[in-house]
Amino acid sequence: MSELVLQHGCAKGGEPYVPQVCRVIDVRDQTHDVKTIRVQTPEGGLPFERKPGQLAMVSLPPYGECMFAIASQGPDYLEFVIKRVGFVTERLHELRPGDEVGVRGPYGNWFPFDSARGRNLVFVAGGIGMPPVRSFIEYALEHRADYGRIDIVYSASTYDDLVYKDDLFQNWPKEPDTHVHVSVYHATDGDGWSGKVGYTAPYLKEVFAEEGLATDNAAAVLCGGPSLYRTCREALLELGFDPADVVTTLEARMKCGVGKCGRCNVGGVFICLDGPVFTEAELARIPR
Amino acid sequence: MNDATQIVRERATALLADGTVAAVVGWAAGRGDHDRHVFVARTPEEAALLVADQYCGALAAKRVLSLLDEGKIALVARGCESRAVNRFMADRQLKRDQVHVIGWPCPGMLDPATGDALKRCTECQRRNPVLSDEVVGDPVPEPELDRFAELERFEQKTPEERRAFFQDMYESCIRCYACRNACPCCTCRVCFVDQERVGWMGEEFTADQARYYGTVRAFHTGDRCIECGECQRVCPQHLPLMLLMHKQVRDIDGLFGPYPGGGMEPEGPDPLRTYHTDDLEEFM
Amino acid sequence: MSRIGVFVCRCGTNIAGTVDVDAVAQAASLMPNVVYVDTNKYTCSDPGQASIAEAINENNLDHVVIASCSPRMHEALFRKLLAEKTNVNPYQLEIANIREQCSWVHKDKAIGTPKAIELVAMAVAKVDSNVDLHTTQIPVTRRALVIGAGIAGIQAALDIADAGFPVTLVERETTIGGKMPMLDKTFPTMDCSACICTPKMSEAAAHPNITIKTLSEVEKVEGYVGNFDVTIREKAKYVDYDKCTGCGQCEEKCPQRKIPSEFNQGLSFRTAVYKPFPQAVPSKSTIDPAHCRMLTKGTCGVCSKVCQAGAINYDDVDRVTTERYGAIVVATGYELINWANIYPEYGGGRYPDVISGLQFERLVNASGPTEGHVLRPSDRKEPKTVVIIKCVGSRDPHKGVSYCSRACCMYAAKHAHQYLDKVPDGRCYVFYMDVRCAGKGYDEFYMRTLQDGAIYLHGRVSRIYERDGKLVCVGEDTLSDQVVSVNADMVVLETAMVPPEGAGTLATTVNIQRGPEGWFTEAHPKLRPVETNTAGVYLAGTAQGPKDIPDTVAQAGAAASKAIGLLCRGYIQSNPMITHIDTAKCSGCGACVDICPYGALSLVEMTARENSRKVTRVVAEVNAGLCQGCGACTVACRPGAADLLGFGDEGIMQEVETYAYR
Amino acid sequence: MIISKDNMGALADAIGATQTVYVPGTERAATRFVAHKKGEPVVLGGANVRMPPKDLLFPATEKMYRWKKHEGQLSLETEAAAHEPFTVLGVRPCDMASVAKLDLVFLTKGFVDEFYQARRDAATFVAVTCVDPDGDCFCEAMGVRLDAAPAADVLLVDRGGAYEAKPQTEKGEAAVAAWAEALGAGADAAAGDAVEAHCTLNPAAAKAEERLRAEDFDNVWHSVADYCLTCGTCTFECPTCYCFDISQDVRADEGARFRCWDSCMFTQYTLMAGNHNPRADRASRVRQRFMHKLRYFADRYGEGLCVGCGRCIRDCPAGVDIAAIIDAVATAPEHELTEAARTVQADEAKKEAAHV
Amino acid sequence: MPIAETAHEAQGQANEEFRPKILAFCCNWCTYAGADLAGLNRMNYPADVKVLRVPCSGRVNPQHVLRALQDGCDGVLVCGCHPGDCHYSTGNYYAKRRMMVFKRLLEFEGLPPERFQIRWISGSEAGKFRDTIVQVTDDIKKLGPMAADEPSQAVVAALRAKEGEL
Repeated sequence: MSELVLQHGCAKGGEPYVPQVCRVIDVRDQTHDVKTIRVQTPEGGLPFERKPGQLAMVSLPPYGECMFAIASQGPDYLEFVIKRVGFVTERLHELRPGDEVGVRGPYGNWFPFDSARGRNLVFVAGGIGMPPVRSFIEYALEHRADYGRIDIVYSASTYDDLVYKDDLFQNWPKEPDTHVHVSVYHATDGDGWSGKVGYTAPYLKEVFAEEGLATDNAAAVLCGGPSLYRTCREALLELGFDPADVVTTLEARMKCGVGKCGRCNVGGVFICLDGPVFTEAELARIPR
Repeated sequence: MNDATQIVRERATALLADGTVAAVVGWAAGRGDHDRHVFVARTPEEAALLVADQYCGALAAKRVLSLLDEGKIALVARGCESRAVNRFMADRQLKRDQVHVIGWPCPGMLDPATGDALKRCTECQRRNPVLSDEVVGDPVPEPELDRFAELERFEQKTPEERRAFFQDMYESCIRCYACRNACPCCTCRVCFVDQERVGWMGEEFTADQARYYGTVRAFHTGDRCIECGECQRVCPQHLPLMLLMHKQVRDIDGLFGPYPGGGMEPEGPDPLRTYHTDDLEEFM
Repeated sequence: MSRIGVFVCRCGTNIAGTVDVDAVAQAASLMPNVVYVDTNKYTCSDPGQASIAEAINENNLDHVVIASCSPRMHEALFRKLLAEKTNVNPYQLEIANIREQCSWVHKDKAIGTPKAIELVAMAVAKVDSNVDLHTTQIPVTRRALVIGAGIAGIQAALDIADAGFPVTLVERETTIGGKMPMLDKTFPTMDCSACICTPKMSEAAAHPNITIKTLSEVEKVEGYVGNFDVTIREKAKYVDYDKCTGCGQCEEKCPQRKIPSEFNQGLSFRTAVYKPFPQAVPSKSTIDPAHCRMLTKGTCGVCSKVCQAGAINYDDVDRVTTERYGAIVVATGYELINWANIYPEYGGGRYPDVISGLQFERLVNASGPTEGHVLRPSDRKEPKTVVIIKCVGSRDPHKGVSYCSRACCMYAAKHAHQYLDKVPDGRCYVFYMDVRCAGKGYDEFYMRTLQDGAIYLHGRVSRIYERDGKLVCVGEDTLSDQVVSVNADMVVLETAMVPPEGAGTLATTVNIQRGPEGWFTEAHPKLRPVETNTAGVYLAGTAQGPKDIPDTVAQAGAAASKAIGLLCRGYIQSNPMITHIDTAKCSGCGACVDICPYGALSLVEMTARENSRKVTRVVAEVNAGLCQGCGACTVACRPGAADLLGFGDEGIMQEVETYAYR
Repeated sequence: MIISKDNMGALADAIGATQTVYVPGTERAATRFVAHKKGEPVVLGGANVRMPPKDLLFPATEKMYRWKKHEGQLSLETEAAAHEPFTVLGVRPCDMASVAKLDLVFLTKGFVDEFYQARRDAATFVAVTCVDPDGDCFCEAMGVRLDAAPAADVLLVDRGGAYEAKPQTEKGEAAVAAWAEALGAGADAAAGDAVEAHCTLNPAAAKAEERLRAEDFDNVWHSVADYCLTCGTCTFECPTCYCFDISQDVRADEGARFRCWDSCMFTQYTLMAGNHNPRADRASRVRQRFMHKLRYFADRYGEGLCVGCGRCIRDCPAGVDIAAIIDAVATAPEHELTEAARTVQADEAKKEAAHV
Repeated sequence: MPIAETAHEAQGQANEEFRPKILAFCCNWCTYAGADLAGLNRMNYPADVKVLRVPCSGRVNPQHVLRALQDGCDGVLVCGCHPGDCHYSTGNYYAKRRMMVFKRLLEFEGLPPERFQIRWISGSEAGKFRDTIVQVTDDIKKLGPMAADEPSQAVVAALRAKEGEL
């Protein structure tokens, strides 16, 4: 088994701060506060090629700019999953097909889909941590033969907060040797959820025990909020994963996207440029 | 070692040793001979580093607010610090039993670089603490001075001259926000300047934005100003910020007075948070 | 992005005459996020409204600007339209006033058109920052509380109870009735005060919808209009009212007999277990714990022995209850100014024959201490010369109060009339400042008093002193410009009405304002005379200011009708355009609390996760039932944590900048 | 080429004939590099200017692009990055070292910042050796020599009454040649030996960097946070602080996005949507600033970010003293290792074991 | 406040063409009603003032006023009910205090008093509303655009010479 290698983006000249105008072609509600938005160039093309895990800055004049993981790339569009948390995302939620936004990127590195070939993959995500992970899942399913068994462990606060329900319950389970495990933290009568109720980390261990999963020749991909990240990281290491086989994507306030403005600096690393994807082995060397 | 330093150290040591307080806020020496900075002593050993002499220019009071989680805090308080404590209480940021005030009648502070009296001390009217749990040393005579003298001289200028003056001033402001961060009236969790959403202020460094910041900050603090002069002391550009504060304090005194200033009482409401039906009318 | 529709009204030629409506529409179509523009001949007409609704629904609009007449005219109408005929939130509407403030005040399209465009641009900018607001219906507890059981409180309680709603009538004395039963006759008709008042008292006591709580005070009021949680302390009476038959045996045997009677204004005595007057309601005895030997010294127990009903209970305690009411009527009445303290020149209380008007009422009353004979207190002789002094304390800002107490002019005339009636050979002098007799039959009554022989002297009495058994009243008759000195046998002071003790505390408890003189303040002196600034709290009688009985009763009816209106509706529609606190920004300084005239803001502790840490801190909270949406707190709030929904900082900023930049 | 100190005004006039020349002066309540006005005297010695030359390459506010919406169509228009040539005369070695560090930030590691590059290309830096470091200067401890400025195009070596102009780049060669032409022979004779000077303040920076790599100094950061105001004075006056924010000026349907200086000392700096702030407390911001200066930058670019100019010490309203902090770190009793350091140690031990 | 390089030219041209931009914050219950009444009575007044409706003069934030003056308005007018007549009983008293202090502060910084005015106009005072608009417009027209307030170079130079800079 070869080591997971994170590759970094190539230099991009010209005007790294200036977006290109894109048109919104599709807006869909995922949950009460999450929407997916698809954009393409005014000519109907793909704004740019991205690799799974990379970021892009979406700007909405006159309101502002926000960095998002690119959840998905279609033949002629990019898809973002946007949770309403602040002023700009509130406005982004008002977008409708035909509206124009600015998009710049891609920024950052990507998931080690090359060096992970041949391995089993375990995806662990919570809430709005799914979209970045999804880009890798999508890639792995497109190149299904290149990878071993795929397990997706996904949780959210409530049933409503689960994003990409179609994929979770319809599409992905149909893929060969692909297993989707979903739990919610809180269930109430009539919310439509009849499955597992519980937090992600214990559920993850349960899944490993029940399905008899092994950690050798596996790679884990982790993304979620601070407490989910902390608990699941520990769970994965307890299950026997080597820190070098666990990759995660980080989030920070970003402005420039090209490793200049200093905002997402953690130790010697700029998340927007050197990240957002890191292995646990790398993160261990970065100060808090 | 001067007397005040001696007593402050003894008292701080005692208060820390018997658990009366969790920390003592005062000053300690820096690298240079006369360098002093605010210092928080949390152990009797650290208390031995406290200094109370004529070079302790910084207003120590505001530090208390960030230490409240640690327990009861002792503060070495001159006139200005004690007024700041009143200010915090009036702004409901502090309760009297959360702070132990070691009053220190202020001898007046000197600039460590030049040895001249600090401006904020030459304009001070109340050197003795206005509240305290104990006092270090004897009361000092309160200086008799007209703190508005500079303001009145300034008001003699024509409006055009004043416009020119403030244009210069606001072009010089680097918007480091030291005045805000040092001010005992500025205890908002989120300052209006940091609110992108409403867009009170733009982030660009222009005289216009600085004027907006300076004027609105002055207005926000005007009716509560304790006239410690710390804003002016901390300004790296040495801008005469107290002019705006004195202007408002004197106006409020004249319009709705008598008004001794914002730090004299431990509770409000402050002049702009109350009214009288027979308030002066100067618009008609 | 938002989809704004702009509808420009021609209003026939009202607008179109001086504003080029098509040009406005054309300009509006280029404004940010405007996706639909239309013009209408009469927007407010049924077809006009229908076309707007249709356009909104067909074009998927989510914000609406109507450029038409003043929002004060049709804002409510258009909001209703949005609510009923479209999916757009009714608060996603702004109205550009291009009629009253544009077309009607300009003569020239060259001036009116650009102005109308700017007004529309401002409205478009503002509407884009509007958020959906929702009114909620808050159910009203269909019960009323009346505080104070004088004639005002009784009348209000009866009116509300007659309308079918339960009423609790709270009185801090041992009987309801207040001041009116103490009066002898009422001017100008001279009918017996007690005869018209006590039936009302009995009616209240017997009314199935009225619960009377005497010796009770309101301790705490929480909640807001429709749902006030009121805590009432009913003091220990030491007599079980359920058992007491009101027979009066206890009173007869009580050894404590020298307690000045409050009802008779100290002109007679009562016992420690007592009923203040025979017609008191409830008609039960009460033990006065301050004077009862059993309760003060622990020895006696006579009343307990004589009471056949076994109603005496020396171990009685205060009862504190909390109940919910939908409306509150405050009818706490007045007190007479304590003249003895402020008029040393009138003897300061040293002369027993210098009495107040209310004492005189008791003297001339057939059931009073003298059984209706005018006998002066000192020696029980009939006074042959009586001086009546008006405006004692009233209209005298240096000693008393600056206002006119309104009832005393008639009251003085009545006293003169009654005295001359009972003592035909007596002489009566009335010192007055003015004679104000505006009222039905009032001036006629005054004239009759003059005919009766009362001598009216214009001036104040400067001094009263005793000489040879006479009270010498020295004053000035300003009409003849002479110093007058009258040797009187008795002097009656017509003293000022002042707010009763405890009015300040009650104002704080109920959260209503008081004016500089201490009377409760009405919401508007002309248009809302019985409402207060706290919704659901109404004023009746002299609690609001001095007035006579007819005015008091009329106002009580008005207050009752307001309360009935609220209770009948059964719910209140909450106004959504109120203050909202962003707790992330709030530092708990309480500036908003200090300035809110409605007491709608309070500081509460909040626990939240902040930066992965659990933090407990103090923040402001808005009571949606109390906030009226004035927005004064939003300016007092330096960080802008308090913002007014519907007129938010952001929305106003949008308007300001849009105008400034254009 | 030797130029008398009295001739600096003339030199500035000569350069000013074809381009803007910035010289030490006073403007907006501070000494800083100001545009030279013809005929005014120019003095290069004495105390260094309070505001570093950073804003000439990286202005406090700089427009990046404009956007416009017309009839619902969004269009973008980039700001021209090109810049007129200019000269900065009299830059001290510390400030010159800072320019080299800014070059690393803006011109390397993948993306090139076009706006910075345009100004950098347009600039000719004329440095001057430093002969009067004051008590707060400690550039030597940070690896800067008082008598050298490798990043400058021309170095003026102080030789008593005159400067010797040493071109160090092609641009410098051309400049000096042009000066010689403009000032005549320029053979000002009165040149003595190069004046030598040294800092009196020498904090143990290397030791501090080494220890910061391995140990936690939370107590140091907390004690500094006990008096630091977290204002922006140090970062705005710092010649190497380069953090910026991107914001915009909106006027109805059009606007400009610009970048402006930001400070890691500000609470808002790391505040994320939804009000989460990874560096909400003062100590973590103090830590970030000094760790970035003394260690993180070195981790990334191989050299520290502090040039020892002493500005932040001189002007700090609260008395925060980076030199004292460096010494505090260097001389502190041994601390517990950081988690990161432990990981590194463990890895190395593992590798060694494997090797054996 | 905006710096116009051509400030003095602007002033020169002002007399004929200058259309001032004046923003009037009017409380809903009194002044706005008074303005409506002026319309009903077909009173005529200059169109240079635009009314911004607020619920109460107590809602007017001095920060909005300063922003308006900085962003391009030549004058700001704040109107409310007469003291004692506030629909919310107290709003205009607070407004009065705030505006008095803030206005003095702006004037201290050199703002001509006419650029920021405060008036109490009741719902029945349509005439007063008209007169106020006429007078304020006139005041601002006399002053010229905001840029005309820019201090002349001579004053700046003299001040610097005298004060040695701040």
